[in-house]
Amino acid sequence: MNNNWELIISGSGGQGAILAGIIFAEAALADGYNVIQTQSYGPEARGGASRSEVLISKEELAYPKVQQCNLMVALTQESLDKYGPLLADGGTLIIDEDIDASALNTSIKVYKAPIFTAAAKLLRPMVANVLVLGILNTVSGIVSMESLVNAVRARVPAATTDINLAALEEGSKIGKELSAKAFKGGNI
Amino acid sequence: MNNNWELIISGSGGQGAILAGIIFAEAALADGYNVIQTQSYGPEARGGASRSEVLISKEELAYPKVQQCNLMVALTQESLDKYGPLLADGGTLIIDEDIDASALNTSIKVYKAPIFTAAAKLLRPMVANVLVLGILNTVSGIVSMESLVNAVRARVPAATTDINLAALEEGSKIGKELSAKAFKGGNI
Amino acid sequence: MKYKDFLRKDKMPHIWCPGCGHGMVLSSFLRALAKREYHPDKVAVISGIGCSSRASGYLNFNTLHTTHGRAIPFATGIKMAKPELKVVVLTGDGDSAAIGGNHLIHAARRNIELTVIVFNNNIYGMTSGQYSPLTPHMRLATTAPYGNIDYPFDLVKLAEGAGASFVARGATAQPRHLEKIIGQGLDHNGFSLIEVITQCPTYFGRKNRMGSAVDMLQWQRDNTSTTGKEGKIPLGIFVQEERPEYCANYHHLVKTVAEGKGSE
Amino acid sequence: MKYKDFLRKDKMPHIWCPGCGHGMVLSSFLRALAKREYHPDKVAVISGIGCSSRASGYLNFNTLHTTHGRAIPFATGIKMAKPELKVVVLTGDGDSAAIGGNHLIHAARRNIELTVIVFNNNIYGMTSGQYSPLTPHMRLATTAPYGNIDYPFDLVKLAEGAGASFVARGATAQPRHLEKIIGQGLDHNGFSLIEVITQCPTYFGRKNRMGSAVDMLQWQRDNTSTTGKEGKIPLGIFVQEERPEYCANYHHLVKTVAEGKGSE
Amino acid sequence: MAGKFQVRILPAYCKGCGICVSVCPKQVLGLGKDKAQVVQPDQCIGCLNCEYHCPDFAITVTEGEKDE
Amino acid sequence: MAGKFQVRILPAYCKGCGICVSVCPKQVLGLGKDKAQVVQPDQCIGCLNCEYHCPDFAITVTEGEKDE
Amino acid sequence: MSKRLIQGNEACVEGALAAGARFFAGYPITPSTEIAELMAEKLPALGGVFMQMEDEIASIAAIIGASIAGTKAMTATSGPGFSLMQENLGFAAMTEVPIVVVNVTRGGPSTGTPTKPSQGDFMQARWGCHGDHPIIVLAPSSVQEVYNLTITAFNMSEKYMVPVVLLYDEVVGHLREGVELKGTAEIINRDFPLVPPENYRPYATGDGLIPKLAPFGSGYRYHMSGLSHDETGFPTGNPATIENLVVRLQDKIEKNRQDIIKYKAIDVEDAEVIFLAYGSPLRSALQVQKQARARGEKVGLIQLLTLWPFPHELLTETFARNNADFIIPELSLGQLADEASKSVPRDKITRVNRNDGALITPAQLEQALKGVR
Amino acid sequence: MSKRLIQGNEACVEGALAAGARFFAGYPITPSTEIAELMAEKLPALGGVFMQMEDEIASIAAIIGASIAGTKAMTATSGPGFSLMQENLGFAAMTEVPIVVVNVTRGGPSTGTPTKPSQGDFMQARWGCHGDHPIIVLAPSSVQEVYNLTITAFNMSEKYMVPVVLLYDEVVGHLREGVELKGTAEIINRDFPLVPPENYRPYATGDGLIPKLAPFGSGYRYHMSGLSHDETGFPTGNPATIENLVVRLQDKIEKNRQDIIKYKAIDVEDAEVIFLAYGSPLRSALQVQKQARARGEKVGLIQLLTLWPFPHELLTETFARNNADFIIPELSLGQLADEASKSVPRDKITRVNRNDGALITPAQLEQALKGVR
Ligand SMILES: Cc1ncc(C[n+]2csc(CCOP(=O)(O)OP(=O)(O)O)c2C)c(N)n1
Ligand SMILES: Cc1ncc(C[n+]2csc(CCOP(=O)(O)OP(=O)(O)O)c2C)c(N)n1
Ligand code: SF4
Ligand code: SF4
Ligand code: SF4
Ligand code: SF4
Ligand code: SF4
Ligand code: SF4
Ligand SMILES: [Mg+2]
Ligand SMILES: [Mg+2]
Repeated sequence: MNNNWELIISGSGGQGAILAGIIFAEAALADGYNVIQTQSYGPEARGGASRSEVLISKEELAYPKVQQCNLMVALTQESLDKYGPLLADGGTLIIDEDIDASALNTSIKVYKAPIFTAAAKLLRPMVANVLVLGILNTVSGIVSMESLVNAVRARVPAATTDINLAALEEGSKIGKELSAKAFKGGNI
Repeated sequence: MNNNWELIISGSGGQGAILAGIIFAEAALADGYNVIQTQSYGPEARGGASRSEVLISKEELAYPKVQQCNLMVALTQESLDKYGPLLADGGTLIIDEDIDASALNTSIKVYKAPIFTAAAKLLRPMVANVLVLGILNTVSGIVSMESLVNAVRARVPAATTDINLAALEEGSKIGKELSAKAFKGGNI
Repeated sequence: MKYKDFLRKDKMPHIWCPGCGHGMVLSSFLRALAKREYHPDKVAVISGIGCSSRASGYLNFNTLHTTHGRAIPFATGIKMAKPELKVVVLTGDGDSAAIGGNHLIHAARRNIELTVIVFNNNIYGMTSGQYSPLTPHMRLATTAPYGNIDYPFDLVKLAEGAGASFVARGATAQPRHLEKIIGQGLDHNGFSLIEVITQCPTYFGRKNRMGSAVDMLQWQRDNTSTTGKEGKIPLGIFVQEERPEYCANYHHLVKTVAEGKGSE
Repeated sequence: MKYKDFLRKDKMPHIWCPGCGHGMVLSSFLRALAKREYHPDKVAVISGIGCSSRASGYLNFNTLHTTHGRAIPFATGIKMAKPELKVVVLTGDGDSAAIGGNHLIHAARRNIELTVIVFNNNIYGMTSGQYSPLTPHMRLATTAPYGNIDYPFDLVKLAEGAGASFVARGATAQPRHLEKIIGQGLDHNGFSLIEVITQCPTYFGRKNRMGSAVDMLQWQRDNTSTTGKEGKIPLGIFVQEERPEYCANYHHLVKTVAEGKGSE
Repeated sequence: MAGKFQVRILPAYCKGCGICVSVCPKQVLGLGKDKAQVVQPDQCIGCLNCEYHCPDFAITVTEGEKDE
Repeated sequence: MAGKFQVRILPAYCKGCGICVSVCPKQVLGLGKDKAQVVQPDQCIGCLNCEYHCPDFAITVTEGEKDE
Repeated sequence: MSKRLIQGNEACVEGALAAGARFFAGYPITPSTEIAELMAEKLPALGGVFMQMEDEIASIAAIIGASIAGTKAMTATSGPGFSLMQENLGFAAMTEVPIVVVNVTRGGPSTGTPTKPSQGDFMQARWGCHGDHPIIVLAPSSVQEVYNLTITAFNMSEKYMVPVVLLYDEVVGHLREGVELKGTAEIINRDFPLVPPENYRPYATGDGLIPKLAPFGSGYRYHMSGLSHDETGFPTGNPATIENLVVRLQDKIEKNRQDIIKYKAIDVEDAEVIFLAYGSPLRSALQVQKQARARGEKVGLIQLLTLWPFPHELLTETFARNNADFIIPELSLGQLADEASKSVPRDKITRVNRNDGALITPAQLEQALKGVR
Repeated sequence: MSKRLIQGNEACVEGALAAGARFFAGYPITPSTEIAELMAEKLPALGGVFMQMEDEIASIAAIIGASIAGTKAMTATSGPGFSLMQENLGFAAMTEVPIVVVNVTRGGPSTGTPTKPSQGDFMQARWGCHGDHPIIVLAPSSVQEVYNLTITAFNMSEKYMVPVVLLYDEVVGHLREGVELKGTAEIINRDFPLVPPENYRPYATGDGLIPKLAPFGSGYRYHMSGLSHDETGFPTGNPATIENLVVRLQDKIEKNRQDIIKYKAIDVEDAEVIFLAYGSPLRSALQVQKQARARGEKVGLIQLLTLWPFPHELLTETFARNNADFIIPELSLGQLADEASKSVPRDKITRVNRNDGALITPAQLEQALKGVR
């Protein structure tokens, strides 16, 4: 993988995909990357699949939208079905274990994680978006944990900081396990 | 005098100079001339001197304003002072007998007529504007009396038709006398 | 025809959020209309811009979705050109009372026969929750993060002050009552304004911690009264006056002129 | 200072027609102002477009002659930016109630401290005599050659319906009464509207055969009443209510936020 | 045994707001996963509250047996 | 003999509308050619009607003799 | 047929009525007010509607409404009011509702000099409203042309289902000339749909570019919206549909330039100097051009009757052929000359501008002509 | 200094506050609304004023009023609202009151496609209001530029006493990038009169072209009017005075083109193909230009930061020197390309237009580049 990430985080309306994108972009910015974050507006913003795009690069960025997506998080089947085809060959995908990614090109590295079960364990299903950032960052290794923690602190409502940080940690743990499995060539 | 008349009729706000211009233009139109009538709009329209311009020609007319005024009626001293200088050498001026035209170029033919006295005699001073048309037409001989009568009929309020026609006739009479005097080289 | 037959089925389901009261206003309106004998070809529904103003698109009449705030003068043109049409304006509190306030009061003054139904959710829904001229004092909105210091119009009083000959207020929590007053507005030979209190759970409700749509309807029940109870928002018909209608006045003028009887 | 000292003498005489009531409104306003202790530097007079709106040019204050109908929002900006200024809006019936109607009702609703004096001559004077929203039914105007089929606003009721906290009506035929109510409007801590019945002999008077300015003033005396006589146009103060003023509300909000007490 | 009234909910229209459930005097309706459902069809008294309140035109209450 | 009140009319401002004449209770004022004039100065009672009604700021009524 | 002596604004009313206009809504403003006043006088007798609205925004909204209901409708205004109409002018362009908007121009900017002529709204007439939008702008210079072009404005508006702006300055609006009010003018009415209501898609233009919009109340029930819409008139988010719409709106005008662009070319073939003008400056140019020819000078004149779409092909060809100098007199800082500079090199254009409320005189143009020769 | 990740609209607010803006009046409209919302949140803490008005007409009126009272003031809107503001924008231009108007552009015409970007208001920003009027229009393409140019907008507005429009499309308004909010930016405040109140003539500009307008309430009592006025601010009918005013309003911008016109030229010297762009299409052009250079192709780029006054001298000179082909990508039917055609021959311009709500992609521009080479 080079130094240019083109990331799409997608999910359904209330799942916080957009916020997740912003947090990740902010962490990357703090780590000295150039970043651009965009999201889809439009009638579809009211319900339906929502999408956050993040470009991360050591180079100057110009065109602000994903051209060759090489990193994707999809929180629902619907959003994977819709945006999955944008993932380039050899890209990385992170999805919930319940989601079916069999339609995708086999060159894509798929990480299946118990995102919602783990979030539910934390008693706040709505932290799934931050939890998945933990996974994302561990498997991709793009940003420093410190920057990610700071970004979470800065962007989530004050009352939910602790629970979100817990989610981030849980996500990182899951991410490490997945990476380890992947390294061992196991079924991820 | 050629076939191109550039006429200015001026007076104070309520004297009907503009209507007089319209009537004269309409008569000329009926006689087959090309005509343009314009008037000055502007803050000065509320009180102060008002001005009606009429261009009359057998040729096509283009520029709609007086360029070389060769015919002028001024109903007040103020309007003469203001517009008199526009009268070209050799032009014709019709004014009330009380008005002082001594400042003008001597090449100008000045007809002084008892306009307001005559109008007052008709018991309607406001017909001075039509009365002066009678003078104007007799001394200039531009339009037919028939057309002028029709134009007066068409443009003055129905209730005032008779008195206006009387004024027109009175004006013509005065005009004839003046022409006669002028012909005889008398002091007009 | 049954009221649902007036819907453009191929456009359904509508875009409104779950629990949005706008659909309830629309359904009361259609029921009121269904009871009357208008041929759908003879009904024109005009709206401005806003969530509420999207209503026109779902109705199988002659429908016109105009610019923000301007539905009433568009409707005025249609009505004057074709007085035989029943012309209804569906509009929001922002559309009618903010940018469109002037047109509202002038139509009321003229007493032109338009039935204007204001979907009052106390907020600009379409643009995501800014306060409107009908947002109560000190309520929260995205442009009033510290509470709205404006005072709202009482739309009923405003319309009355402007000279409207029919003014009523209903609420989505009272669909039968609402249907009734809309019906009377439709029957009125003159300008009629029906303000409808409706809920925007997505913005007004969420910002002001009013709970779900169900809770917001309960709030309506607790805070409105059709019987004039002290301290409650009154619902009902507040003005209902017969006076010459504008198109009729114009028609009369045309006749007078034709007969040569006009003053000069 | 004497009231005439507020005039810009070098701009006098003013452009208004002989007998035009606008000068009478202006003179009553200046007398009311002279009785109070405003420093001319602290008075701003804003007007729109119209014969009446030319008034601002004759006054030796901070004066602003804006666009047609928009004096009130311009004045709102000035007032909010410099609340210490006494901001007065001089406007016509067309300027304030036709094109500017929306701004009028919204300023009333907000209760922002502006003194709005409407020179109501029932006509558009500046553009030579078209009917206005305050031209009575069936009166003549250049655009109503057969009589005006519109119904006029009752500006007092409209302002009241919009939530104005001070509403009054005077007439040029009653300059002392007029001065008094304008004065009370100036003293009012909130939005105040003073409608002044005034005469346009040149257009409204002539078109409607009302005679000279002197006759038109007599008409006013015959048809208005400061004591509420049946069948007469009532003059006086109709609303006078203390409620929090908008700038004050805003100032309070700023303080709250500064102290970190604002709701989130 | 079906009751006298037939309550139909169009799932394609229903957005699961729960309003119908809250206004039914007889607990005929319940909220399933994202959609309203008829849970006690027999209890319906045909008051039409649900249909009149539904913002989404999703409910039709008719008189008579299902089989008709 | 001048009266107690002094009525001054500024001809440059006066437009001759006649309003002052019509509101003066004492016939102090009259209309000349296009302008108002003080015709009976002694009669003035200083009621200020004329000044308050003049649309053109043309009248000033002051107390005291002319000569002061 | 005998000529009548009428004002420009009166000719506009006569033209509109001859074209079939039966609805006028407006708000008074100098120097257009006579149009409203005459409409108020004349429409009732014809069973038409005159309305004075609360402002210009309502005025244009009302005429769009009336046109949607099938009545030919017009409003008239001047600069400040024209500015206020822009949003709804765009709505008419987008929904393809034929209307005619008259702008009798006066000195700007802002309230400016209301009683004097100007041509400062030349660019605004094309570009005053947001978004790429189609529009036609016609510009008469004489009272007869006001009459004729008002009829043309309605015809083009109905033919192309587009708002048409009639732009003329205060002098043209207020001068009186003899006019022939021919009752014989060709009148075009918008097409009525041929398909039955069940199959009706209002914006389906088939091979053509022009929709057939049935009047409201005529049995065709459909939806109109200022949102980007598809052939059925309903809002769409589909990119291709949106692109097609925006492009078609442009094409229906651009592909009909031949028909829409009207001008008069006088003595242009061999001209070494060409006046390019419209409105009252055209009249001065006309006089000077005639006099110059009489003197034997190779001077020509192009009078624009259609301002927008702008006749670039004409200028380009003319320049390519003649390599002439252009003199462009304008009552503005040079908006027309700027536009012309897309087709004629800037250094071949002599600008004669005047912004003081007075007319450009023949003397000024003689001067300019001397400067060029 | 560390960068903050913020949206374009947020950067606009930050820039305005940094420039000293303490007054915002607006009316919500997509895609500009975040500006109002953030102003509502931030201004009270700074003692500034946020007002939501009844419409856009009132919004711009209120900010002009506030500016007359001496407070730097701004409003933000999008196409439909921008159309409604035109009349009062002209008033600010005429009375020379500094204000900043942000237009975050969306798909038109009319209500169009509110949530998607477009550049269809390019011409309107210059010519939307009636009468010849001065105006400056700036166009950022990145979040950092939004911040910087918002400050520049206020500075130019105060320096030249003119309304400044900040024009950027929805994508620029909503994307998030790292931005340096430098506290060090130079801030320009309008000049205060030097003469004592007795001698004050607000529009007497002496040798310069810019009036010194004292804030209302500061002890200088004077009159402002949208009517044509003289140096004292009072209405005039004097032709020479009117001419001088209109011409001075133009000159104060035209004679300062050097200072006002900002752009970036990248690799233009030897370029055989030059991209000319602003706003989001600029970003695609930037990527393609860089890639082309990397491939050794002689491709350059001109990014416009100032749209109006339009940099014709730059284009003319560049073209004269390079005889290059120009590729002009736009989210419109070609308004920029049309304007550029005054300085670059039409056949040397390749247009890349898109009106469907989507962005012009680098791939599209690569294609266009291939077409030219
Ligand atoms: C001229 C103009 N200004 C602003 C907008 C943006 N806008 C669209 S809808 C809306 C408010 C809608 O509020 P309301 O009428 O109450 O309808 P709701 O969405 O609440 O039903 C606004 C401000 C616009 N489309 N046009
Ligand atoms: C936008 C706009 N529309 C119309 C006008 C023309 N206009 C100027 S003043 C006026 C009416 C003035 O009437 P009113 O406010 O009653 O003042 P009056 O002259 O009667 O005192 C009109 C319509 C304008 N200047 N601007
Ligand atoms: S945002 Fe509010 S008003 Fe709009 S559809 Fe949703 S609930 Fe209804
Ligand atoms: S036209 Fe009427 S309102 Fe205007 S100055 Fe004359 S009398 Fe007064
Ligand atoms: S009220 Fe309607 S939309 Fe809501 S849950 Fe019941 S059926 Fe569904
Ligand atoms: S009709 Fe009444 S009882 Fe039956 S389901 Fe609906 S609300 Fe319940
Ligand atoms: S009231 Fe004033 S203007 Fe009128 S006549 Fe008397 S002094 Fe003159
Ligand atoms: S003050 Fe009274 S009495 Fe004296 S002149 Fe004036 S109106 Fe007459
Ligand atoms: Mg609302
Ligand atoms: Mg008036």
